[in-house]
Amino acid sequence: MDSALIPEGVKRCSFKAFCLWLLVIFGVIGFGIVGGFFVLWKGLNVTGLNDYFGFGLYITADLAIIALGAGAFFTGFLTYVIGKKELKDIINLAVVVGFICYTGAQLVLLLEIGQPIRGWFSFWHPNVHSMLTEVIFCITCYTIVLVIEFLPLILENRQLDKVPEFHYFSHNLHEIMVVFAATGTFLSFFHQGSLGGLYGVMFARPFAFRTGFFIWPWTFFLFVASAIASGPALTILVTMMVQGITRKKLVRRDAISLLAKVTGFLLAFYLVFKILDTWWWATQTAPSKGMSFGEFFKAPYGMWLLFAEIVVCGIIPAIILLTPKARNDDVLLIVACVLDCAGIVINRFVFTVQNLALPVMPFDHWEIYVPTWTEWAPTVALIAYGALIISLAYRYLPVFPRERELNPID
Amino acid sequence: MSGNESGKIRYGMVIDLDKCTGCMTCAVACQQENNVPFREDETKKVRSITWLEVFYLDNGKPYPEHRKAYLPRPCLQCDADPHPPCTFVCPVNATQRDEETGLVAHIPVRCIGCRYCISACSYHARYFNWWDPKWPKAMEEMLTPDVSTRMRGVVEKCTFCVHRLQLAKDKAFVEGRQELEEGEYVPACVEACPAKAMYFGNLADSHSEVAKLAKSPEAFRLLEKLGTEPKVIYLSSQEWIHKLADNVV
Amino acid sequence: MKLDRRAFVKLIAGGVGGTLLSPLPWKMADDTAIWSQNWFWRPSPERGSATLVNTACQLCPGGCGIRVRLIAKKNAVRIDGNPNHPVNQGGICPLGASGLQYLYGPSRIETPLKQTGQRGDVTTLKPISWDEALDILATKLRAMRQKARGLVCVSGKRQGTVPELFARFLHAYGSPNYVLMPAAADAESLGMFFSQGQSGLPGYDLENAKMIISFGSSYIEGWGAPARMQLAFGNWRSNTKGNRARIVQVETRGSLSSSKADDWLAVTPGTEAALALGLAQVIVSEGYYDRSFVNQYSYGFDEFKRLLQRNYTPEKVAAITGVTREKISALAREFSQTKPAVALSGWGQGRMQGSVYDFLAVQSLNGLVGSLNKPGGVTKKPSVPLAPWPEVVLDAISLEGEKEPRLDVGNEVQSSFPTSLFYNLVKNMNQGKPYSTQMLWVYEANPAHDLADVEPFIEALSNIETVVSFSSFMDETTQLADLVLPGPTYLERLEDVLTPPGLQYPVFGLSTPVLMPRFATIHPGDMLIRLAKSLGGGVASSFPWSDYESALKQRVEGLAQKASGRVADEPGVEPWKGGQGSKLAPNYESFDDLWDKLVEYGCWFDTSGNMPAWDSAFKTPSGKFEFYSQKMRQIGIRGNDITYLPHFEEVEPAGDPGDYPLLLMPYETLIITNGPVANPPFMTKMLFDFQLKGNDCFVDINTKTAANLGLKEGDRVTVQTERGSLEVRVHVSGNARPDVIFIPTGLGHSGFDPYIKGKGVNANAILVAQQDKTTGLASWWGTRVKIYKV
Amino acid sequence: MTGENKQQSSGLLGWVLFVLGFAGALFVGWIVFPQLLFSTKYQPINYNHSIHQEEAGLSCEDCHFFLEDGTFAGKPKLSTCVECHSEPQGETEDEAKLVSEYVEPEKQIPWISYSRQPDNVFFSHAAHVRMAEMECTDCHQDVSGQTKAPPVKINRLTGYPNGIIKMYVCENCHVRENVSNACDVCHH
Repeated sequence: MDSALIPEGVKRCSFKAFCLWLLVIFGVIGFGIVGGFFVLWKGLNVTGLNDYFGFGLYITADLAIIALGAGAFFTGFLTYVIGKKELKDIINLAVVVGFICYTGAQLVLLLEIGQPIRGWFSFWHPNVHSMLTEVIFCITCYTIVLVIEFLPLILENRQLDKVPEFHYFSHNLHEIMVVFAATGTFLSFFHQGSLGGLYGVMFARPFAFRTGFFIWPWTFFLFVASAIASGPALTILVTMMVQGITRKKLVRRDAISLLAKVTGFLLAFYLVFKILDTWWWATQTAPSKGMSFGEFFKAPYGMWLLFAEIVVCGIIPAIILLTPKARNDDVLLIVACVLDCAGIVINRFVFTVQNLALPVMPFDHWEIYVPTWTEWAPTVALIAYGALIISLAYRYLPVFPRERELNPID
Repeated sequence: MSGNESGKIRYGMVIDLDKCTGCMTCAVACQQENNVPFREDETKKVRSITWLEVFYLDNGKPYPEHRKAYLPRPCLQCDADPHPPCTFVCPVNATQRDEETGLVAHIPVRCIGCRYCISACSYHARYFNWWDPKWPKAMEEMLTPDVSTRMRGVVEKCTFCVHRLQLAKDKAFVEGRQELEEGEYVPACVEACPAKAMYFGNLADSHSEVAKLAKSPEAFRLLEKLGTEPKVIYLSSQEWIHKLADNVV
Repeated sequence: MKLDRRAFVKLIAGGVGGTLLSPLPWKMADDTAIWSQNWFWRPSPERGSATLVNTACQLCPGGCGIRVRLIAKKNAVRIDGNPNHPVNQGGICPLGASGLQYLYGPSRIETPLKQTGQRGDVTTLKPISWDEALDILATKLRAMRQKARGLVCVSGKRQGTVPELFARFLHAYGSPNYVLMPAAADAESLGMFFSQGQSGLPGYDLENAKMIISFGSSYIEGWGAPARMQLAFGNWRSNTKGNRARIVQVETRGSLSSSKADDWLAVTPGTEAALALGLAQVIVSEGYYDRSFVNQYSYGFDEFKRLLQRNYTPEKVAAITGVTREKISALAREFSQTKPAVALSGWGQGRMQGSVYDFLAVQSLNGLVGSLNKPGGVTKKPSVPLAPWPEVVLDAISLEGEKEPRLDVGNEVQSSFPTSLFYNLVKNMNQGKPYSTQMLWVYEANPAHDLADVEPFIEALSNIETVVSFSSFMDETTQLADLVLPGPTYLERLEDVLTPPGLQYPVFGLSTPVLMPRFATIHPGDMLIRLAKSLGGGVASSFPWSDYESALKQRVEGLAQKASGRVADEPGVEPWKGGQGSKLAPNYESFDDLWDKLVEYGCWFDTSGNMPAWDSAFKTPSGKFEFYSQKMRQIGIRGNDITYLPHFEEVEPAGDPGDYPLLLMPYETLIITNGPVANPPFMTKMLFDFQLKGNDCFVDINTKTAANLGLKEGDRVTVQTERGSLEVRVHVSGNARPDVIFIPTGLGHSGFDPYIKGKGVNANAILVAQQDKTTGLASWWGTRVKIYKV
Repeated sequence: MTGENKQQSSGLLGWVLFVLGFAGALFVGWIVFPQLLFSTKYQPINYNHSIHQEEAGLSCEDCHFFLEDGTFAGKPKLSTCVECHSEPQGETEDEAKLVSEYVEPEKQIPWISYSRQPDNVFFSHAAHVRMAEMECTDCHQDVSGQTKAPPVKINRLTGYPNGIIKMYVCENCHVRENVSNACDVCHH
């Protein structure tokens, strides 16, 4: 049964080894499910959240993985809309990663809201002024797009492909993929932006608030930029990881290098504006709200976070990615991508948690947020969920179109 | 309210911190009036629901120059145009400002508990129900039917006892009046204040007591610079208290 | 005709189409939305028409008029202030507003209980019937009638017809031991007795005062009648009414009363009286005193003056109190020149006895500036003109009982005091001298928790055969009782509520049952009448009424006969505004009319216009206000000249300064009740997290002292006095004087419900009462302490 | 040919099945579903409006009136009934039940409401009847002249009677009449 499902002409590890690997993954996922069940059953009181930290690890994780999932739409955009054919090597994986990120984010979102059974109210009674409404609508639509993008790959499974309807359907989907890529790009652009807008519009929260353009605060654009500057980095990282684990060359190096180069440019582009924004925020926006820049940073959420975000996880990876020699070195490339991804996590964390730790009323106090295991478990399970989907996809679907070519079985 | 040329209503509160004795009757009256739940341990303040919270202020000086004051903080019912920070962000329309009264309502049964509004409010005026509210069985008899009880997983906050507005209006309607007299609608905290340090009325009516007090040189609002336009105004003759009203760069 | 895949798909497609065109999905979605909002286990309060019922609050002696909002005439959902009531004028205090949490509280006692096992074991307190309970009590009382003096009744309530019935019962039964819980009122009453020759308590005309100096009283934190004080304070701070008054607080701790005053004098602990005398010295030596009063209506001024000049010059007082000479002089001038001005005494909430000399010092200051019995000054709290009951019928045993020495009297002299001396009672009960106690009744009091220096009292209980509690709640004393006879709560019973402490005009509040009693409780008044009847003889004859209501009505007839006074039937009354001699025309025609109106409005009051004139006010041997008390001499108090004059006595706190380097002082706050009931959940919720965190309460320590001791905010520490030790946490605060640690009272309950049980510690357990040798009063104010990290 | 035929017949069959599914779903959705969704309850006493109006000469307001504080009394309390029925007036079974089961033991009659709103909804009768001068029958069924108390249909899912006014109805009318549609006008 197992071997019948594996694509033709490729080699996979033994079913036993695969099962063992799955067991580990299911262990982690099981732990996450227990945590999630606890939250649903007992309520959010089992988390570290409180009236100071309305948002915490769940939202940080959500925002981070959605940003990192941007690799899907951006790679799609480059491949189908711009026409960078060499990225076809990697586009399937990018879609899978995007699918993981978005479905995972929605699962966690279900835990995060206090009344999950009313979650659908945001469609039933939407408030059009809310950035969150925009986010929820766009994410839902884009998840559907990702499912559609993922579908042909699933249908290319050796057994499924034998069903003529599926075969034609998947073929037809391939034909019109450019439409979905474009739709995805549009939707993604907006919800990545809205996620930034989510914070930028909080005009009573001096740490998050930003001036902006028309109805969009600068964070709107910065979040888009940071997402596309880090999403592809995750795609590269996952590719390198799969290659490392399988000890195979699955994607041509020039495809990876191209993506790395583009990422480097985007990161540099983002950083310029991020630094400008930080400077404007520190010298103009914050003082206009009565706050000095120094007040924003206090232990444990000190200035080191800003340094880590912009210099260590921003400028350094940008330099690596923009230097052809460096990005062609696998180790340096991985370091750069890891830093890039870490940078975006810090960015989302800072906007989510540090923003709320800050006392706005002068007689108020700093609070520190400590997540509990019920928050960690589902968050970690999210990564395991990613590993599960990628493992299954890699084993049973032709994720890497050039695998056979690059790894001929003798 | 009478004497108001424009007919506009902006209900607001004035709290005289010089008169306030820090007795916390306002906060107790509020809990009673609005079926605010309580638990055995309420000392984790970041999870304790107090629609009207009392903040502790001090001048930061050592003994015996040390001075303290208590600052009662209901929901400040921000009048920012076009939206208060909180209603603006709600994805499900669970919170809105009534533009005819200026009152910011929150409807817990509509709320999905995303807590975006909690994050958006700089005054910590919004509270999440971390637990299902539970009362000792007998105490369920002392719950008022005017305010519905909430459930776990939703946000709640001070409404300026808007149900009292409805009760006052009902009374006026049955008496054949369309308009309310000043003082007919007063939130529970204001009514209970034994030092008469709290005032309530229509800020848009220049003849009302609150409108006059709001113009006093002793008047200030919290975090004026944020542009939230709160409709709760504080009075104090103490310079150190004024300094705590807003952040200074 | 095979149902192939395609056909099946079409069937499904048709079904989906049809479903979408039917109401099913849409109605389901809508109903699901409603269903998801229901949460059936959440209480949904019953609706019904609302009514407001006026009654009187009895949670403290403050005498507020309250309104209870009833839904469908049965569910009480809110208590707020009665706007017609002159004392609180619609305002209320946090405790009063929490009253329903007592009515519906989980620590209510539902039936009489009998201890069937070891005393103190709550699980063996078993429910019994009322007949059985009263029978047990009557049997025991009959059995010990020959030793009637062995019955002691402790009342936490100082006035009203029910406490009077208790006193009457003991009198008729033959015991002299009706004892009041200790309070500042004991010192005040004694002070009035010494300086004015009459028992009674001070009533302050604060509404008319333009300057107030408070000597240690927490004037906005529970002193006097709390809601009335808040109201008065609001008026003092009023810019619009022209009522603005200047407030000076003399207190060691940076309390709210200190912070809210115009001026705070942070004196050395326990030296408030010295400062009062220092002010008196300046006023006297600079000649600012009221000559007409001092010359014509006072006695012993010269002796007083000599003492002042000798011991209380600004230099000396500055050394004692730590207040600068300049400040003392300036304040003295201001106080004597601002008219009217008044000085308040009574430490904290007035819950501790205090020294009679402290009261005399402050009262002399009032005398010097002519503020006695004058508007804006201090007078004797007027009594409510109730009709008397018939005399107690004494039989042979009770006649004998009248001659027995009181257990709360420490020596011959004290037997003529018009006050209870509770700490003597504790001592004598412990020693069984001059005779042993067989039975202890505890009414409206929780001495096992609320008594400062509580340990000796708990020890004394072991010598007593039967402890009877009349409490409605499972408090600490009730836990130690052998028999519990629960009364209804104040919202379920009829009772009178008399003029609260410190008020200058008479008030008669009527508490009426606002709803049917929730449990089968019996009114203590009815209980006593029933008990008396079952005992027969003189006791029965002394209780001729069929029930408590008729006993009460008999007394209220006195109001109907009075030509002045009104039932509070309209808002905004100000009985202090009329000036001297003012009268209020009654708004009732007959007793029945008065009673009906009292039931409806809940309160009768009269003006403050009856302050006695200087020539007739004082019942001293000299007929004058006595700076030098001849009364003290007369009743046999021995001592030197200073003994009879107001003076400052330095009290050495208990404990070796070497072992216990710091001083521990208790403090009271309005948000933690110290009454016989424990803090309600509404109030406990409002405690700051530097007052209560989890189950830990905090002591306030000065910033520098904490640094010296290496203590940080939130550190867990042990505070230890020679009486014992408690575990608390540190709150570093600018409110605390260096080397003094402040601990809140009212916490640390082991009884009551889970909302208060085990929260914080009971400071009373480690305090040591310092008894004044002459008066027997606990003039206590602090205990030496050491503090170290756990 | 046979293949074509087969295809045709199966095509026809397909359409028949489609219509069948369609009609079946419509039947379930319109007829069966409402039956399943609601349960039927009967009033504890079969109140006869007609007899009270015609023979006792009562008007609606005698039992359904406003209180002084502006609230609406709704369904009458037992005390209203007792005014006439302390003793039986006639010989009906329901009246006998009223007297024996409720009047004598002084027990309130547990009337089932036809229009009970959820507990977070606060409908002001004063605003609608006194200010907007609406007729009772604009929202409530007209029971005058009815000799039997109509049964109450209760929604099994929500627990509310089917007669309750839905929020969109309130909102539409408020929009038409230019009245505030703010949440706190009705919800607290």
